[in-house]
Amino acid sequence: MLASLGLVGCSVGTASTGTEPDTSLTVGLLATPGNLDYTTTAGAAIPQALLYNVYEGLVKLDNDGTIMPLLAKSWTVSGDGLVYDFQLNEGVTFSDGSPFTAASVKFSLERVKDNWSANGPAYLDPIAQIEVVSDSQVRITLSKPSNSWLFNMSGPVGTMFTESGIADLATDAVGTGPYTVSSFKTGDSLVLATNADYWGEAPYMSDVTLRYFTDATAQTNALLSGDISLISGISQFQLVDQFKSNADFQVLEGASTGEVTLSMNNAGAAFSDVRVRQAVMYAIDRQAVLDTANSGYGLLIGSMVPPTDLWYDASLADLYPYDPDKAIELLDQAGVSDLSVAFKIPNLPYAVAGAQVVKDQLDKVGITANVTVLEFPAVWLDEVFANHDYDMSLIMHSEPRDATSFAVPSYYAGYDSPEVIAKFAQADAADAATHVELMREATRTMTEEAAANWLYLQPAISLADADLLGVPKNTPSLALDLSTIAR
Amino acid sequence: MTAVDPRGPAATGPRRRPVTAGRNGGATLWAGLVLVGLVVLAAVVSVWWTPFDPEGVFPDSILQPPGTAYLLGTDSFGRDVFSSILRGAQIALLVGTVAVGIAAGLGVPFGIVAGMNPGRLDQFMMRGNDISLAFPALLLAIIFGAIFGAGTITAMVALGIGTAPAFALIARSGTMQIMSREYVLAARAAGKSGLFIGVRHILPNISGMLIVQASVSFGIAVLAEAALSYLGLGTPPPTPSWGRMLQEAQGYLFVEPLLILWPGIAIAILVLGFNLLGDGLRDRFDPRMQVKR
Amino acid sequence: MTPPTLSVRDLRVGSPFAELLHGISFDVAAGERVGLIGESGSGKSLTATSVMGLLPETLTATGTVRLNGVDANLLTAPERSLNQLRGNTLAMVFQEPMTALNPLMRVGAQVAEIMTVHHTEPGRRQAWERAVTLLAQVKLSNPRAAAQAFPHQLSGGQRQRVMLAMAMANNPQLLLCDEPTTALDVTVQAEVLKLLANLVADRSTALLLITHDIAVVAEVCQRVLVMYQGNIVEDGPVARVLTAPQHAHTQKLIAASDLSAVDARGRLHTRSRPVIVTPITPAVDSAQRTIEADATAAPILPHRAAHQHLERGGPPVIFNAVAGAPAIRVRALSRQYRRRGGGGLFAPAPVVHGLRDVSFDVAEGQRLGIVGESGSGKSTLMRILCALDRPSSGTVDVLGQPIGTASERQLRDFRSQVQIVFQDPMGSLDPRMKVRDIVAEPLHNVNRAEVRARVEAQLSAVGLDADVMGRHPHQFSGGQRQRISIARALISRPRILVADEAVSALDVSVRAQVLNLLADLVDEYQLTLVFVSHDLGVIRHLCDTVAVISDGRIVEGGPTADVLDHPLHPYTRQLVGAMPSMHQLARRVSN
Amino acid sequence: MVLVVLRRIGLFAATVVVASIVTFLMLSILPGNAARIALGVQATEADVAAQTKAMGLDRPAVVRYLDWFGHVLVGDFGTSTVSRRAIGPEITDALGITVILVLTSVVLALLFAVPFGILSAVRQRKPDGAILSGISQIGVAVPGFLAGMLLVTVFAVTLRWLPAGGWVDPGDDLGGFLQHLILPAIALGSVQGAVLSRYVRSSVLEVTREDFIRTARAKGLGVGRALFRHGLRNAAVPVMTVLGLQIASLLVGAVVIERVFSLPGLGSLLLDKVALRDLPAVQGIVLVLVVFVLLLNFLVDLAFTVIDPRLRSAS
Repeated sequence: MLASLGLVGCSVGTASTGTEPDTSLTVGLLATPGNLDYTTTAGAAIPQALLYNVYEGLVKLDNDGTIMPLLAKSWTVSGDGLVYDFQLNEGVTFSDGSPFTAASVKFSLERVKDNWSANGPAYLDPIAQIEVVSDSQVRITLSKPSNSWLFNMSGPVGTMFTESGIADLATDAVGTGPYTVSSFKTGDSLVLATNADYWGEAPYMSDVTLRYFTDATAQTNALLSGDISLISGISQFQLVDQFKSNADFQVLEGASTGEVTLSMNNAGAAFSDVRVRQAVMYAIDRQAVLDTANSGYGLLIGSMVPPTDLWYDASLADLYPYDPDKAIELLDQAGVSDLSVAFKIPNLPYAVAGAQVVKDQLDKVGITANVTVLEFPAVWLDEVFANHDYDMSLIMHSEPRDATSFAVPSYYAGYDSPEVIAKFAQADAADAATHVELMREATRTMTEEAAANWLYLQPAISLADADLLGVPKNTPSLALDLSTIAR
Repeated sequence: MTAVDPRGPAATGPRRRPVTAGRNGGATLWAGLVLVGLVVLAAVVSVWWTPFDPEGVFPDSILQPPGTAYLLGTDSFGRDVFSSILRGAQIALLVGTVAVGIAAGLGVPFGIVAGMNPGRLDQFMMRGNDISLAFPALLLAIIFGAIFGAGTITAMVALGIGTAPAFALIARSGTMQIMSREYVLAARAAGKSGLFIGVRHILPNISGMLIVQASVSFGIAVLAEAALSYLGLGTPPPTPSWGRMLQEAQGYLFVEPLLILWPGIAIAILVLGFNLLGDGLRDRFDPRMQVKR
Repeated sequence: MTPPTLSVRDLRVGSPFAELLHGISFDVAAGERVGLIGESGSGKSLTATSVMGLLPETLTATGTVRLNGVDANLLTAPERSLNQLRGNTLAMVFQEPMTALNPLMRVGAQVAEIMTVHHTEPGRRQAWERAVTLLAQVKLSNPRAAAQAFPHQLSGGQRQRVMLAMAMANNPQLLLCDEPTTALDVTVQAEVLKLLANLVADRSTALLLITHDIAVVAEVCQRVLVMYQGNIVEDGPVARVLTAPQHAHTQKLIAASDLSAVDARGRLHTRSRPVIVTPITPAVDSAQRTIEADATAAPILPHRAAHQHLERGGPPVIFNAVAGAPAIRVRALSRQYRRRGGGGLFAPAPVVHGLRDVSFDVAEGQRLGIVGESGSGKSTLMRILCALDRPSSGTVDVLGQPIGTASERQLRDFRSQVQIVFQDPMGSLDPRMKVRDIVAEPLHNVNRAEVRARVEAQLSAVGLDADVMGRHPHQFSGGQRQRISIARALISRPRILVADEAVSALDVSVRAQVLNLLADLVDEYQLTLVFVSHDLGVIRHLCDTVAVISDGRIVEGGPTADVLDHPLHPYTRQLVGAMPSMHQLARRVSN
Repeated sequence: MVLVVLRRIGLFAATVVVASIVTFLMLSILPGNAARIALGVQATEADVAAQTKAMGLDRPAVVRYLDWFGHVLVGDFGTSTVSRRAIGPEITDALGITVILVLTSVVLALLFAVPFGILSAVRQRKPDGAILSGISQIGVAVPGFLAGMLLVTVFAVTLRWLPAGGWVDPGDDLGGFLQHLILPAIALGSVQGAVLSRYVRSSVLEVTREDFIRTARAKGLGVGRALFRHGLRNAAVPVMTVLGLQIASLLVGAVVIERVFSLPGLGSLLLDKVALRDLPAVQGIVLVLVVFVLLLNFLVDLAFTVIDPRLRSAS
């Protein structure tokens, strides 16, 4: 055994020995994709690996959240905001060799309504008509103006497919992106290789292995031992500090779109009274939650809007200062005593940790939270999300710009405010400035009415070898854009 | 899960008994009793008293090092580790007791009935036992966790059912031995019912090996609970469980390495205690080790 | 004078808690055959294992053990030199042939090993060949096949022959045998002893033969040492010791061994004071009284069986046919077992240890002895009579009730009428129960106070004080336990008592006491007795009628004296021949 | 003889069928809707219903069982509802990893346990024997994943000698395969070794008290030689029982080590598939595990008949 240790001892890790630039990269990720088809499979794992890397849309979000051209070279919008004319890049081919043309756009987008069942096919509802003007020009007409539509086009639903490449989406991804999938082992790894015929600039990293971990400690151990070079989106922040003091590594703190939310069933008996919900707002010391459950990492936001959105309102974080006495007072006003609530949380580390703090603090204002840990996603989705059989939960909402969907009355939060719904609808159709204004107003109302207690914004922290450049810091979209990374 | 033989060392049959140093297992037995007693004491004391509340959250005292204020330091929630260890003894003993109780409660009657009815019934029952042996405790825990939700009760039940076949095997082989004893024939000749013979003659006479098996299974159950906690199938917070403390401490290995040590030591003490107890009892119950007079 | 082969001086063996051998000294001359006799716990096996240097680690020995031609004291000699002696100069045969051989190794290899270890044969091949020769010398019928066999394929007697072949392989100066035939059937025992005697005589090997059985010593040895509580109490020529024992213990031992010698009251000689059998207190419940009243009203006429030789293949014969209503009536009884696994390699496959077409009667008040060897079917018969096993075919009526097919519910009354006493005093009492509960077991629906009274009365009837009721079996000696067994069997006032080798496991002195007790109680209770044994002496003493059973059939039967004095069947003759009486022994050795 | 073999195979088959029914029934009451998990939080009830139908989950249980088991019998485990790939290869890949890991760890455990156990038995009454058995006692009492975590911390993170986890196929890169195998195999093997050494010790002690060892001593064999020539084969019988059971329970039991080292083994696959309610896959995995254990028991029995001639003549 000792002999074999000596034998293998020196060849581990990614340290390059020759003068050749090392263009292979191993990334450690947590959520493993079940398959390669995000048109029918939910979850962020597949878009994280494939979007912008294997699949591309007409537009993309850059790391700061700005909509940028991708397969569309440029576009114009009519004055009424209804007609979008896209000028497409030419000479683009899919990895199976078929050309990308305006017809591909029409095919891909029209496919969404009937064939997509996951990742928000409804986002494309505003589309009224798609016209192929020429091979490189496409005109999309909306039924009503929508500010969110183009943003959504930067996500999975905007993906361009070729008719010859959709036979087996679950196992065979055919896109126009800089990489192709060279191997995929469920639960273990997904290997990307550069697409030799890529229409754009070839990425620096020629071979990228995405390795999937189930355990955050195993993930950081792999980075420490040199098995991997990059962790995108660490989930347990107590693991971060050791890297800060280590010169071999860099720690990148960025913004995410993950609002960790203490949700209350607005439609249920316990929390139908706004004063009770507000009591919960005052009862929770969000800084303490952040400090204990999240090792102090994260940002107190107080609403469902991250700072990367233009309508972010920093003052909402202070709307409900920690004030247990006020909470007790509100409960008295509402005539509630001995409140006992079913606190059903998913079995995810941040939720389990956060719930303990929440429970402890609710205790202090006389609310008994009976914590049940539900298996996520299977049981939590059924019980809390679909059947609304809960009083309180704790979950991170990671989709970008998800405040709108939170306000839908049939959503699991049961928050029903006609005023907010109306404002969101108006905002989507309004001009840019009014859009921002209305969005800000609506989301402020949500916080005022305590639709939920948005505890904090999960930070997007990436850990990487010190020599790695261009690591995306923020996660404005679901995608992990590998094209900028170099060494 | 440390895949300890689900049947424990007693499984290899009543004739296969290890001998430990010390006459009649005296020293071993006492060492085991002392270690287990220590844990029981911790569990009992913690019912009324712990230095601090082991279930609260104390943002002001996060990750304190061991010292005079906090004997073993505090964890990431500011909880006193010593208090958690004390209270955790309750869960450890509870899991062990209930798991072993279920295993013995199911397995022993099953094994005795099979052993008392050689032939078709025995064959049939043993085949059933083979099938349940093929569903190890951890597999059951995973499936039960999915069906009933993870938690202490699920874990205990899964461990109990998973260990029951081992008890059945031991009880059966013991019963078959006792059934050939003449006092069982005498009881039958005296017109005693099967139930009477099972309860009054067989059970007391196989209790030695069952107790040995129980003490070994107890240790295994404690280890298994720790493993399940690691997989997120164990006792949910805030109830302190050693297994979960271990799992939580993992993230702080480089920040506060001692955190992983304390629950590790606690588990080792309890498991070691029960294993020693099992060895000691085995030697005591081994008729061939008894001094003939 | 040549020095003795073995010389033991002041040998003391002790555990950390007590001294077990108190400084014994003796010699064994070259070629001499010495018997070492004593009851269990007297220290005879310790003596042998001390000589071999194979004492358990917890025991320590002091004194000197010298072997002719070896300089060192064996007790202090280094392990290495002992290893060279053991199996070469010094060999030993153990009691239990079933476990003394390695079950996973071929017999031939195990015999050959002793020669390769001591390099007495140049190579493996030669050692194997010689092993085959040795197996032939110990009279195994097909030595080459036997060498290829695994131990479990041999019978007990065959295995003991293998052990002898192994022990004699290197022509040792001294052979130690620890109860070499105790585990064997009587007929086999005689053959093995004869073989042993011949082997040591041929090689002029000195023999130290340990046994509890005087007959064995008389058969083989020239000199006998008698041990008692860790001391040698008597040492002399066999003839002298048998005919004129000097030490009180030896006298008692020999007296008790002789089942043909009885005192004026027809009782066997025992070592301790005679047991006073207290009269039975009148039974309490009325049902019991009726039975007794009946019994006294109609005194049972002693039924005398005809002396029959039941030939195989002849017409079905009913042994001991009784006119009217016998206590037990068995007709065409057969019992087969489906036994997994094959039989021995040479023995006629003992696949079916059953009964074949057995028919007999037992009259009320009769004392029937059933004699046979292990596997003859006698235990099966006994179990069927007690409804602990069911016949494959045929009928069994006990006290007028057919029990072959009866349900447990129907047997309820039967259970109190027929009781059983087993062989093993250790195994027949539940170690976890108190004596009170053990004895009370056959009582049903009786209140606590009465149970107590009846248990107390029954215990005193078997000669035990009432204060034993709260104790557990392990606190009693073998003889006392057998008394407890008898008390349990009699507490329900049965009319039939079945005893299975009830005294075989007891030391001779205790055996006599228990036999006396049994005889007294059978009289007292007017019991019908079925006594199963391999020991003709016991049968002769206790039973008026005997049936000899072999291979599942009754081959001969009749009045005990007739059958044993004038055996008709060859098997019976063999049995009788293998079991000489004390008088015959004494006569034989003095010649 | 043929009949006996046929009977045993028949019995084995019947056991497998019963086990498959148990598996199916147990998993059919799993809460959570596979269709909803596949579609996620944005799906409508109509989507979920359509998906349920598409997955065939709306059929009666008996039909689903027969359909499933019928296909399993011809080697078709069906298609995963999640990965949409054939389940068979997924299981074989994962099983291969677990089996390699378990067998390696068992070999390591034996390499440690046999000499260690024998030594501590032979030197039972000496201080070094007590120390040896004390070490194995403590080894048994340490949770396996703790051992794994500490190994990673020392050898991967601190010393950087070996990778902290992951798996490389031996066909792809033998050196890498071995590197990735060492730590998990040691982590799994160390605890097993401690357990096994206690069994070895106790069964060696047991054997030393057998009469035939005394016979061997009486032949002039020294303690060591008697034990070696006559004791070990006999002592191997109970140890083999334990070994068989250990391997059986390790197939799932290795999941903890698989998690610590991020190995895509069978236990890990099971946990993932259970989380995703990929029922066909879960059923397949559980069935494979159960059959594997049954098969293992069968093989252990067979091994006994090879070792022990007494059992050979029984058939």
